[in-house]
Amino acid sequence: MTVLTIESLTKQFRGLRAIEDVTLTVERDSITSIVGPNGAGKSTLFNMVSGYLKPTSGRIEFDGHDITGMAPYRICRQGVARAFQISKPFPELSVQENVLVAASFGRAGERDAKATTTRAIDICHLTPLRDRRAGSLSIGNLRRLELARAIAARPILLLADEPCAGLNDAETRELTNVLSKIRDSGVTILLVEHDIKAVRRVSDRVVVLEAGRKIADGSATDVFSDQAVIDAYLGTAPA
Amino acid sequence: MTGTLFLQTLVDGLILGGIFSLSAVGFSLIFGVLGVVNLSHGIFVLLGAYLGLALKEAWGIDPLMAIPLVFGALFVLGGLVQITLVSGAVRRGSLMSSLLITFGVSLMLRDLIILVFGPDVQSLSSSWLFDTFRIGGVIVDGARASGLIASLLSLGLLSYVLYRSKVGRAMRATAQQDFAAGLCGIDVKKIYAMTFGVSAGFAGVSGIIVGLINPFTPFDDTHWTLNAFVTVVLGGVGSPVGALLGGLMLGGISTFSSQYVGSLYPNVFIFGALLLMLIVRPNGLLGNAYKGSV
Amino acid sequence: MNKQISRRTALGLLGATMTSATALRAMPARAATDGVIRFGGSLGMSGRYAETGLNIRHGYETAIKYINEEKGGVQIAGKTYSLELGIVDDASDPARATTLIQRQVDEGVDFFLGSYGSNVVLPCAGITEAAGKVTVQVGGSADQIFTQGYENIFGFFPRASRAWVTSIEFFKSIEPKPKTVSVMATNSAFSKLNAQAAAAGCKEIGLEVLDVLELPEQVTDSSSALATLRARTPDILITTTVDQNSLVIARQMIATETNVPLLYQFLGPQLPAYRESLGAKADGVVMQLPWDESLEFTDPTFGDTQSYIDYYNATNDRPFSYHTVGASSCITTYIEAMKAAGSVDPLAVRDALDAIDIVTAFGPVNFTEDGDGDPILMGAKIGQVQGGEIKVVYPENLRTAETLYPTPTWAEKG
Amino acid sequence: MRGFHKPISSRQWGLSALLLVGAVALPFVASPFELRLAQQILLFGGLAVAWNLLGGFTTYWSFGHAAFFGLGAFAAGLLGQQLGPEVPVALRLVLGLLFAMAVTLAAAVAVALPVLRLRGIYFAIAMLAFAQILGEVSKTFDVFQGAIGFTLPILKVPGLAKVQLFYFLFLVFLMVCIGLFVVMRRSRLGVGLTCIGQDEDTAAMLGVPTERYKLTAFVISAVLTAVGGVLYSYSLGFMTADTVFRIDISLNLILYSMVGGIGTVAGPIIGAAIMILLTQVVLGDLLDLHMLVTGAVLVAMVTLAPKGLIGLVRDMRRRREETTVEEGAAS
Repeated sequence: MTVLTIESLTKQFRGLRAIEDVTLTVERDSITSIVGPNGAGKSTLFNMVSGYLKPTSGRIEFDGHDITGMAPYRICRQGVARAFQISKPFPELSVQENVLVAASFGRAGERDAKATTTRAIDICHLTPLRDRRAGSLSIGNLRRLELARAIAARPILLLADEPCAGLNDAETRELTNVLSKIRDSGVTILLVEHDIKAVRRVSDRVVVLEAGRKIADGSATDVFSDQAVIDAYLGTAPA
Repeated sequence: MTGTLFLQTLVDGLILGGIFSLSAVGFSLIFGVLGVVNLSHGIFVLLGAYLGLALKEAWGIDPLMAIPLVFGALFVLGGLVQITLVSGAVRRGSLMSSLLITFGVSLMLRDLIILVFGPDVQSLSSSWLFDTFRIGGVIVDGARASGLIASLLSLGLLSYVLYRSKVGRAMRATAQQDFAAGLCGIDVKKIYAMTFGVSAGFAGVSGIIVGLINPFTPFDDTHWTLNAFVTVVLGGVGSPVGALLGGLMLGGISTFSSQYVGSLYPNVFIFGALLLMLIVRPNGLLGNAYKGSV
Repeated sequence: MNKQISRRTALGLLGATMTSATALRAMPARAATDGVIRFGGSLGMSGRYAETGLNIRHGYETAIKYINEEKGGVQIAGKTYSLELGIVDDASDPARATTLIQRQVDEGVDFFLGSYGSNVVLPCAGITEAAGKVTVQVGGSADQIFTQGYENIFGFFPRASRAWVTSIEFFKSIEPKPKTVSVMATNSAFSKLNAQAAAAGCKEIGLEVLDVLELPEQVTDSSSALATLRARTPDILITTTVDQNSLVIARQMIATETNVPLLYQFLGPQLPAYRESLGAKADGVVMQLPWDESLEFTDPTFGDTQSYIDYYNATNDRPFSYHTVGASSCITTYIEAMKAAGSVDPLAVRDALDAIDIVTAFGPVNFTEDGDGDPILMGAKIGQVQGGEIKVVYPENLRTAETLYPTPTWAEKG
Repeated sequence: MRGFHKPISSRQWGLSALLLVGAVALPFVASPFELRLAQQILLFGGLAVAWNLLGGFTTYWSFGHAAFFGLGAFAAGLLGQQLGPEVPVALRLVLGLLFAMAVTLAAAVAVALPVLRLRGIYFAIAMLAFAQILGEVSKTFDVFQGAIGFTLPILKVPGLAKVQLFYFLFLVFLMVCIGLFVVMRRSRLGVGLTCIGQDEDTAAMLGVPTERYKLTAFVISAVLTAVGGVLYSYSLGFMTADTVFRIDISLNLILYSMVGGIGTVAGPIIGAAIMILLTQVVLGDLLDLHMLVTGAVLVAMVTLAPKGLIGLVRDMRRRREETTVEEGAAS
């Protein structure tokens, strides 16, 4: 079943076409990764899906509703959560409280907030740190807190923005485990990531963008053996 | 008659505006570079006036001639206040701390002024003060004319320093990104102290001009701090041009509203304009000269 | 176990409250019977009116010092008392003023010397009145102070609405007869009330009131009001502003060549600072003169005005003002009332003050039934700056110079 | 909202009850001067708590709460004057309170809509300007009688001296402020506001209705402040614009919160107690130097304990706790 459908999406900034006629679908309970060199348009695409940018043309449909050009908070209400690369926790609140806020004010509502929080913290491997002040966490823990907060809102679709950037190997491995667990818990994930190893490990499907166009779309194995991808992407940024 | 009245109102507004500008530029600078809202600003304006008075009474120095001396003295005092008292709040980066500390500083300095000079009304006077000029039907007196000229000269000088000198460039760099400025080898602490010093110095110079035009007491500081607030919000933070523009607007609003609406209303109009400006363009007409330009 | 702890906490807390309550209670009050009469009160020492506050304080201190040191105290009903002064700074804040006054009431002070500004004086009067204490003050003259039915509060100045009696008579006496008048005020209680009284009085004697111009409380720029004056020039301009504002207005009148045949400034020209600031330009300015050096009075404490001035100058650096003399005479008035009552009981002294009719260095002292100064006896004289000095020009029997009218233009005054 | 705050312990309940008993007993043992001091601590402590309803949770630090303080006092006073002496004083006070609350509610909503869009220092300055305008307007237009002032009727309750009566009124006021603060802090609103205070954009992203929450807190804070203004003016019996529209009232509320600890219940009250005792008891008799000492104490306090006394204690405790937890406890 398709959760997200993007149809011939185009975004133009003055003379520059950041995204040009991109069409893709995201299947329920999958992890779909978007990769591509810097400036390929990954962030622009993300921002349009989450409502921070309005597309120049094209259409975005989420869970059967047209969400093209909708305000971010309304898209959020529809069930799209976003985890930022630069995570901004509430520094003076504990890990648990941070997640609880998202659970209480998110789609789930306050009734099940406590249970949702406990589960989100557990999925993201944060249980031992639940009472720590968010401001005192390391970067790896912060990334997982960001994910926990995002899924505590009980989203249907999670947009994860480079969750592995700047992490060491052990941390990256832990994070990809968490991503898999999130998917297994019933949340569809759209991932933008630079770290090819992580993408290979975790993705059900990979979409490659280059200069605003989609140049490949398929399973990780297929995509990364595609000559065009190797030329365009891997060639310029050896992983 | 009505034409002359309009012109006179305009000229009065410009002169008042020039003085407001000069008295606010230091406030603006500190706000721009240190991110501190300096509630002791008005006290530095008054200190300038009182120093001018002391110099005149002790050695008979004409207040206008005393400007460099007053600038120097307040530069040192301002720098010292920054290093000893305010720096703690800036380091913590808390707006609230800096407000309360500068408020405390203003209480202390005001009390010191009272101890030294008494609470009495004082004024700076000079022989040429009451000489008036008539251009067309418009009347301008010596005090105001010299005030306007001194204001424009000082603002010009400050612009030159900020945009042409090494120290000025360092100040502007620090305003944009103090951390990065530090990495580039700028001694941020020194720049902070210099900025506070320069601001206090200019406040003092404006104090002399204020003192030439109006009598003053140790309790006028709130008035000048508030004026600086309004000027900066109207014009924009951190640049002499912003202060000039804000000051001229303030002067214009003040004289025109009192001439054409009623002499009782300028304050209502001034704060109304402030509120309106905050809502429409919170960064002032010119925006933040440092932070917006990159 | 747990219960015991909470009980101990409770006891401790209660104890702490009690001790702090007793600790707060200041030193035991010294009653008048052990030979000390204490005067209390507050003044606005840190605020816009601090200059007046300092003048008044010097007046109190001088009188008390003189009585204690030169006269060895005062004799009342066969007992000798020394005087003690406890003045606090109310910062013109009613919350602070009432608290500090309450403290003095609690400490047993019976006699108060008032502050000024009706928003401070009235709440304080409520406290002293309720406690049966007396207040004599040389500051506030707002009508409300005397029309609230308070019986224990006395003021040296006639209430604002009556303070214009002499001035109006003076305007009547001017030759050639002035026809028009404008009033300039700021939007403070003092200024507004006096402006109303002045305008009403002028109307009564047939002067046409052209404009009542109001300015913000702190005047920095009066050019627009002055433009109106130039467009429609009155024979007399009355300003009912406080010292600093009066000076601002005068200086801007000079700067803008705004000339009126007679400039009357209620407050301001009395101050040496005003005359120094304006120099020769101050000549011709007319003012209310609650008191002047040239007026010789006898004084039960100091002998006469001149010996008061000599003593004041010998013991103080600060130049005196009419507030200083008034404040000293306040103390004298208290002492004379105590002597008349033969008692230091506040209510007996209050009754004596009601009936008092004496002459002090400040002039005659006689209160109306409401407690303010008698408008004729204690009303202000009229002064005019002539040759850099203040001359009394009205009433005729006290005059030291003829009224100069119309006065020269600013430009003519060197 | 559950899960954010530990339930109030029986120890805390006990302590509060004890404090309350002490506070109720005080007027019968303390001297009028002490009661007046206590009155001020109760009133300004309460106002500081009310200020914290917005300023304590978020960084929306109002520099113009005197606006609402004065608005309330003027609304109630002028209404009382209109009603005239036929209406009993107590009724005039109650009607005045209701009227003041209604007027302030309307004014707060009207000013909040534009002003709450501003952040940080701009919000602070806008509020300052708002307070200045109200003060000027009350003096400028004679209908408001701000320049000349007006009297307020004397409220009498048999068996209680005036100083005791207002002590109890201020005590009730403080308790209402505390009650609202505690309830609010533990509610969804309080949690939402806390998040707004730490990162408004993130809070909005997580679904916190930021605009509505800010407005609610602002209005409650304003209305409480107006109630304080009404009670204060009645306690004095006479007021002018200079009695209530004072910059130092606005600044003191922040100062008290800052000294005690912003965002806490006890902090603003402790701060008010310290500063009022310092300025009016310890330095009360100083004629010349009290501003200098107050300024110095202020600078010292902010430098040494920027988060207030309560913050200082908390930080020390937290530092001890955090060093005992191993860094990176995740596996």
